[in-house]
Amino acid sequence: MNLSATDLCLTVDGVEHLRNVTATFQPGRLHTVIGRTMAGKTTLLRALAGLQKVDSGSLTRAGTDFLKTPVWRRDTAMVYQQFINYPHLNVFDNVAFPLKRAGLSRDEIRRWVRQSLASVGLADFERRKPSQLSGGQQQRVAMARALARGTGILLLDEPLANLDYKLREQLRDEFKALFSDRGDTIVIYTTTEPAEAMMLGDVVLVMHEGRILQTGTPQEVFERPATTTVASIINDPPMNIFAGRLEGGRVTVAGFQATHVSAHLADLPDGSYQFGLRATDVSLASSGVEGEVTFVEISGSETFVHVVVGEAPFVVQIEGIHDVALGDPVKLRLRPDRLFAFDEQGTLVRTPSYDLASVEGR
Amino acid sequence: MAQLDIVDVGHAYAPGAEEERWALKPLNLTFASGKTYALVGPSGCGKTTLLNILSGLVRPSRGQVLFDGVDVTALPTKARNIAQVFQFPVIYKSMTVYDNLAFPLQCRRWDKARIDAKVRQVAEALDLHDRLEQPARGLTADDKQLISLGRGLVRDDVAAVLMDEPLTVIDPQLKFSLRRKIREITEQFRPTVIYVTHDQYEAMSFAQEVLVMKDGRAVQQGTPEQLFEAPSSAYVGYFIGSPPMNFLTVDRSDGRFALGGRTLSAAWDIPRNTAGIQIGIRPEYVKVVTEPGPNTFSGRLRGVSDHGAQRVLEVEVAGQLVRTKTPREEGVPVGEEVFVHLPRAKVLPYADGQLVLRS
Amino acid sequence: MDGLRRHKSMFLLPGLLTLFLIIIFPLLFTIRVSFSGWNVSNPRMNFIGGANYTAMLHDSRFWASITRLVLLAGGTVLIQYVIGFGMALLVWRNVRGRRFWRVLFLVPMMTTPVVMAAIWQTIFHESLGPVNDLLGMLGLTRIPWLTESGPALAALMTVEVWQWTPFMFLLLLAGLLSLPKEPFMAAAIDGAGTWRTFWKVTFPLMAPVSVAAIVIRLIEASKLSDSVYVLTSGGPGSSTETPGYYLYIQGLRDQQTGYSGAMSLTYLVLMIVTLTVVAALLTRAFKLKGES
Amino acid sequence: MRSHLYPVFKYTVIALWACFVAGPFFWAMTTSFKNANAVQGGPTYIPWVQYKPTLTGWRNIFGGAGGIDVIDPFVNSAIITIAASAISLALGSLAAYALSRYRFRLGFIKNSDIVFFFVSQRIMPPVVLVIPFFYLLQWGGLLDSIPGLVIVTVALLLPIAVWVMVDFFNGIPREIDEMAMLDGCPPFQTFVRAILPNSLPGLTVAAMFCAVFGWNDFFFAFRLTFTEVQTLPQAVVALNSSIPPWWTLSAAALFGVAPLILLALWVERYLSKGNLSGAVR
Repeated sequence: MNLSATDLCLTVDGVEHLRNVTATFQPGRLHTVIGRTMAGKTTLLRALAGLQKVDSGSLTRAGTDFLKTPVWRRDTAMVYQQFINYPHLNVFDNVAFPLKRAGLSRDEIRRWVRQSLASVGLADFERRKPSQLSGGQQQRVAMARALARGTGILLLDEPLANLDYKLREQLRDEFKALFSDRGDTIVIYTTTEPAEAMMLGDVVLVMHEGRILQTGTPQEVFERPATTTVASIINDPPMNIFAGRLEGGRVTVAGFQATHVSAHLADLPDGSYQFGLRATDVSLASSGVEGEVTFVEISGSETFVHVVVGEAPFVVQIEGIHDVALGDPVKLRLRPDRLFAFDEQGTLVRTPSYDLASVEGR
Repeated sequence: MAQLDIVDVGHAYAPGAEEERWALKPLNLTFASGKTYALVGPSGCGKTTLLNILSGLVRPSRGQVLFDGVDVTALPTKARNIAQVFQFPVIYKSMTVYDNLAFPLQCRRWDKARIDAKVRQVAEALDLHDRLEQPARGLTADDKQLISLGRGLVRDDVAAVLMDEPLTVIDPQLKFSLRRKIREITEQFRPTVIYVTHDQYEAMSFAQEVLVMKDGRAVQQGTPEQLFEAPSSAYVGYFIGSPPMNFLTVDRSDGRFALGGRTLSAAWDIPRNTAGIQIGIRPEYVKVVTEPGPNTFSGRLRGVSDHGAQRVLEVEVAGQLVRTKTPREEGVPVGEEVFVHLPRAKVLPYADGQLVLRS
Repeated sequence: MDGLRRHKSMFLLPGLLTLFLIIIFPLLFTIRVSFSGWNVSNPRMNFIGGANYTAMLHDSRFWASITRLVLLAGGTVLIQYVIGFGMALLVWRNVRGRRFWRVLFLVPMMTTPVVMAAIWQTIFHESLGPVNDLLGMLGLTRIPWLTESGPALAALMTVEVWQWTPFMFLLLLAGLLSLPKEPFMAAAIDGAGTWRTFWKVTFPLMAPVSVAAIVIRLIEASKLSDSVYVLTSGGPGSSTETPGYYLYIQGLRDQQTGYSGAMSLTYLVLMIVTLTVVAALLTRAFKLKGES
Repeated sequence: MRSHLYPVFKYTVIALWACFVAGPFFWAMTTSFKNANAVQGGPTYIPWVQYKPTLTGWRNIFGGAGGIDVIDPFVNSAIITIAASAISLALGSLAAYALSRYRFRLGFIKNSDIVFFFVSQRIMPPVVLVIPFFYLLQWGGLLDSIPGLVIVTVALLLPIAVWVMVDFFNGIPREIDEMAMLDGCPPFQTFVRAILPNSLPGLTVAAMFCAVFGWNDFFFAFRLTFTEVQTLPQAVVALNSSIPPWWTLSAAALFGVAPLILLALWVERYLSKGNLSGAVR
């Protein structure tokens, strides 16, 4: 029972929220929709749930016209970015609410609610009101309610976006376990974070300005990003994209010339290209392209150095925490063997070989 | 710019509560003049209480707050000469950008020419100079935050700038540029800054020194590098870094440590008389290798999590889970049987959750 | 939430139709009757053209009552706003017995205007009322409150202020209580004093509530007639007559139904136009002060 | 810096205003225990000291000789207020919910215009409405009856209910409705099960305003009921028409305003919780 969207379009006040969105969502798989804020992810979920009318296009499930099915009969559960629960009901009744509507018996309701609350680690909070819970706990209640009913479609709209960094990390791991055996539920999960999309998704859909740019397994999307836009969305920090020339398999960018011919680029015709290089494939070195440090960001365990070379901005990712002073001149080493080549319109033409999955650690 | 000292300051919202339940347990801290600090910790850790004590909104149940050696514990906010940037942008709605920046100086009855020069100088630094005559209410949230900061910077004698989660309501797209701008400006004006956040990313990116708080206690104070390389407690190891630090229980025999029967050597003396020793090591430093060797232990690959440029591998070693972060290009080992190498220099000893390093 | 067309009408229509049906007949009736000569001796719905309107144009008593209403309503609402805001500010934060004052200051708006007007009539009684008694104790001359036009207007305004300042107080206090703390902290940090804080922070933040409260009160005040009926019966002469009360005399007491219909419509249209203009002006004026 | 005189000034102002607010009640209270002699003797304030208190006034309002009986008008007023408030709240919250959640468009008419239509009915002076209402009720045989008065009172109260509830519903996240629908509730159930239980503060405020304006209405009752039905304000004002028996008038007035004064106590609770704020904006 696939859920198939074809050419969904929606324009509100001159802004195109959905542009010919075509996608098939399969039972038993988790689909992550990744895109920046305002990419149309939420609109897509709301359209699938029936909360948002579309201008044109079709939506079918098991041969029925889903667009004509009212919200309350769509067999769909949703978890919102904001922690939405019924404020007047305690945790137990919140989770029981959809079950009561479905007409389950008292005992069944109790069993399902207990099981569902246990799975999100809230077994001891049955009598609390949502307002007496922390943000993370509130989102767990919402999860439990969505899971308890066992709907055919489960939509999650950036469920971790409003949580603390550590809680996000923790819940991401919990979600992975929760989603691992959802039977034949169609799960669709939106996020802005590449790591989340990659680690949770069976299928990744990359969305930008209302369009779906690419659909594939996490590996496919990450290793073969169809366009520069996809490459920048699926990488965190975004992939460094810069214009350059290729002559005889040799790359020339302002101030940088590959010393080695990169094998994977050797058979490409000479000409102008856009090149992409991940932040992990650029490093600070004693010799190389000269640039100036404009900003340094530190996550818990990585240092991101923002360097400007001439006019072109680069991000360098270094493992561990390093003290780099702003305004310092630095030299960058770019790895030619890791270059992605895109044509001038931004379409992928060559990718570095990642056929290393079977190679044991070197 | 002033040096701020917190002397034995503690606070309980409910009077007469036992010390264990105080929102802020008594502590001593020094914030040096002209440096940037971040207070970081989960909600309810006491960081906001501490900030409110500094700003004068909360009067501590005990202890003293000193600004450049002067006791200000009993002084109201108004008399403390601090500046504050709030979570939600606060501007004077009825005024222009110019008047917003000039307001603190008008309150201090500076003369017009002096105000004008100062306002223009600060506006220049904030990139607001071309919008001075606009009504401030029409600005975007990130620009409003800059105005809040600017109202502190125009007063050249301000003791400290307090920032309370200033990026919370900023659009994700704009967070990066605002963070960068705030950093640039503080480097230029060098005020004493105390920045409160629950986000380790913000804290580490912004501050010269980070103070990790938990349950009303200051757990560790140090540079971002110190927090990463030598977390003083298991909590800091967990809180800073993603995935968190690995902690493994080790056996002890003949004054040596062993993991799963194999000797584990480390770069430190084994602490005496400490039971229940755990070793901590960052996932970044754990290496998956193909062959046995010194400090290398056999394990089973239990899970792989694809984060993109990195993968996180979960390996079970001697019944305990070790996480390691490996670059994508290194691939995933074939088969379940793997070896993990724990570099001698990166292994740290913890007893009862506290770092027990003696050098 | 679209695609729910059937349901949304089911929610809206019962209320909308009820109000519409209750209101539409009186409106149509009034329009029609204003073109008829319906009066006590000839209660028929005939057609006499615009005669009622022509007569009204020359009815100086009507126009005087309109002018009086504008002054009365404008004046009392302004006083109510100033006192209401002041009292709300005083009991907003640190004050002993806060709850007691708040309840007490709300009480008058809960009471029936006509009933209290009857009490006020005894209070303003020239010889037996306590007001003149108090004036006497202060060594001042007694004032014929309800029998001389100036004092009668003052008495009427006093009653209005007493009755409805609490309403202003309620709305403004609720507004104050919902204000965020941060702007006040920011002002304290910037070194602003009490006065500056009020004009630069409190007042601009309260602008939307202020506009709403003033407009609501103006709407209610423009209907002023009950208290006039009880307190002064429009007297002495017609010196405290409001349009509402004059309409009552013409339409109900003297049963000049057609003529009062014409005046009713004129009064209604004038009120709607004036209040719309005032609301727009207030919004503009306060916008300059604050609110986006 | 604040001067030391500020607290003195503050409490003086509060006390003066409190005297002004409480004055009429104090006067009515003291007068209600007087008799003709005490009143005719000029203004006095303190019972036992300045005059000898009697219960004449209070006896008179409960059917004593030469007085009235306030019980029947009280019951009438209560029935009318409660019925009209209930109808207004029910119809008003349904309409307010629709206006807050759905988009209506009829030519140039939008949601805000419909809200304005409701609220603008407050501008209608009762004196304009009362003559047509007279004929309307006469035509329906409802003149001088409780149902008739309930209908016209609804016209007074419905705008208030809509005004308060639209603002209140706008403050409830739409996601709650959406979630209820996803959880299997059709729209009406969504309203009843998910929204109404969360609307108690709003309904309370709306009910309070309805009660105040319903209970205190005088004009409609005055012109549309005569002998069969008399409301409390009518009964009190009737005492005022001839030579005023001040003691009876005062007792009746206090009796008439007492129920809503109790309401003020309750309203203050909501005020401190900040629940009213939504209704103000």
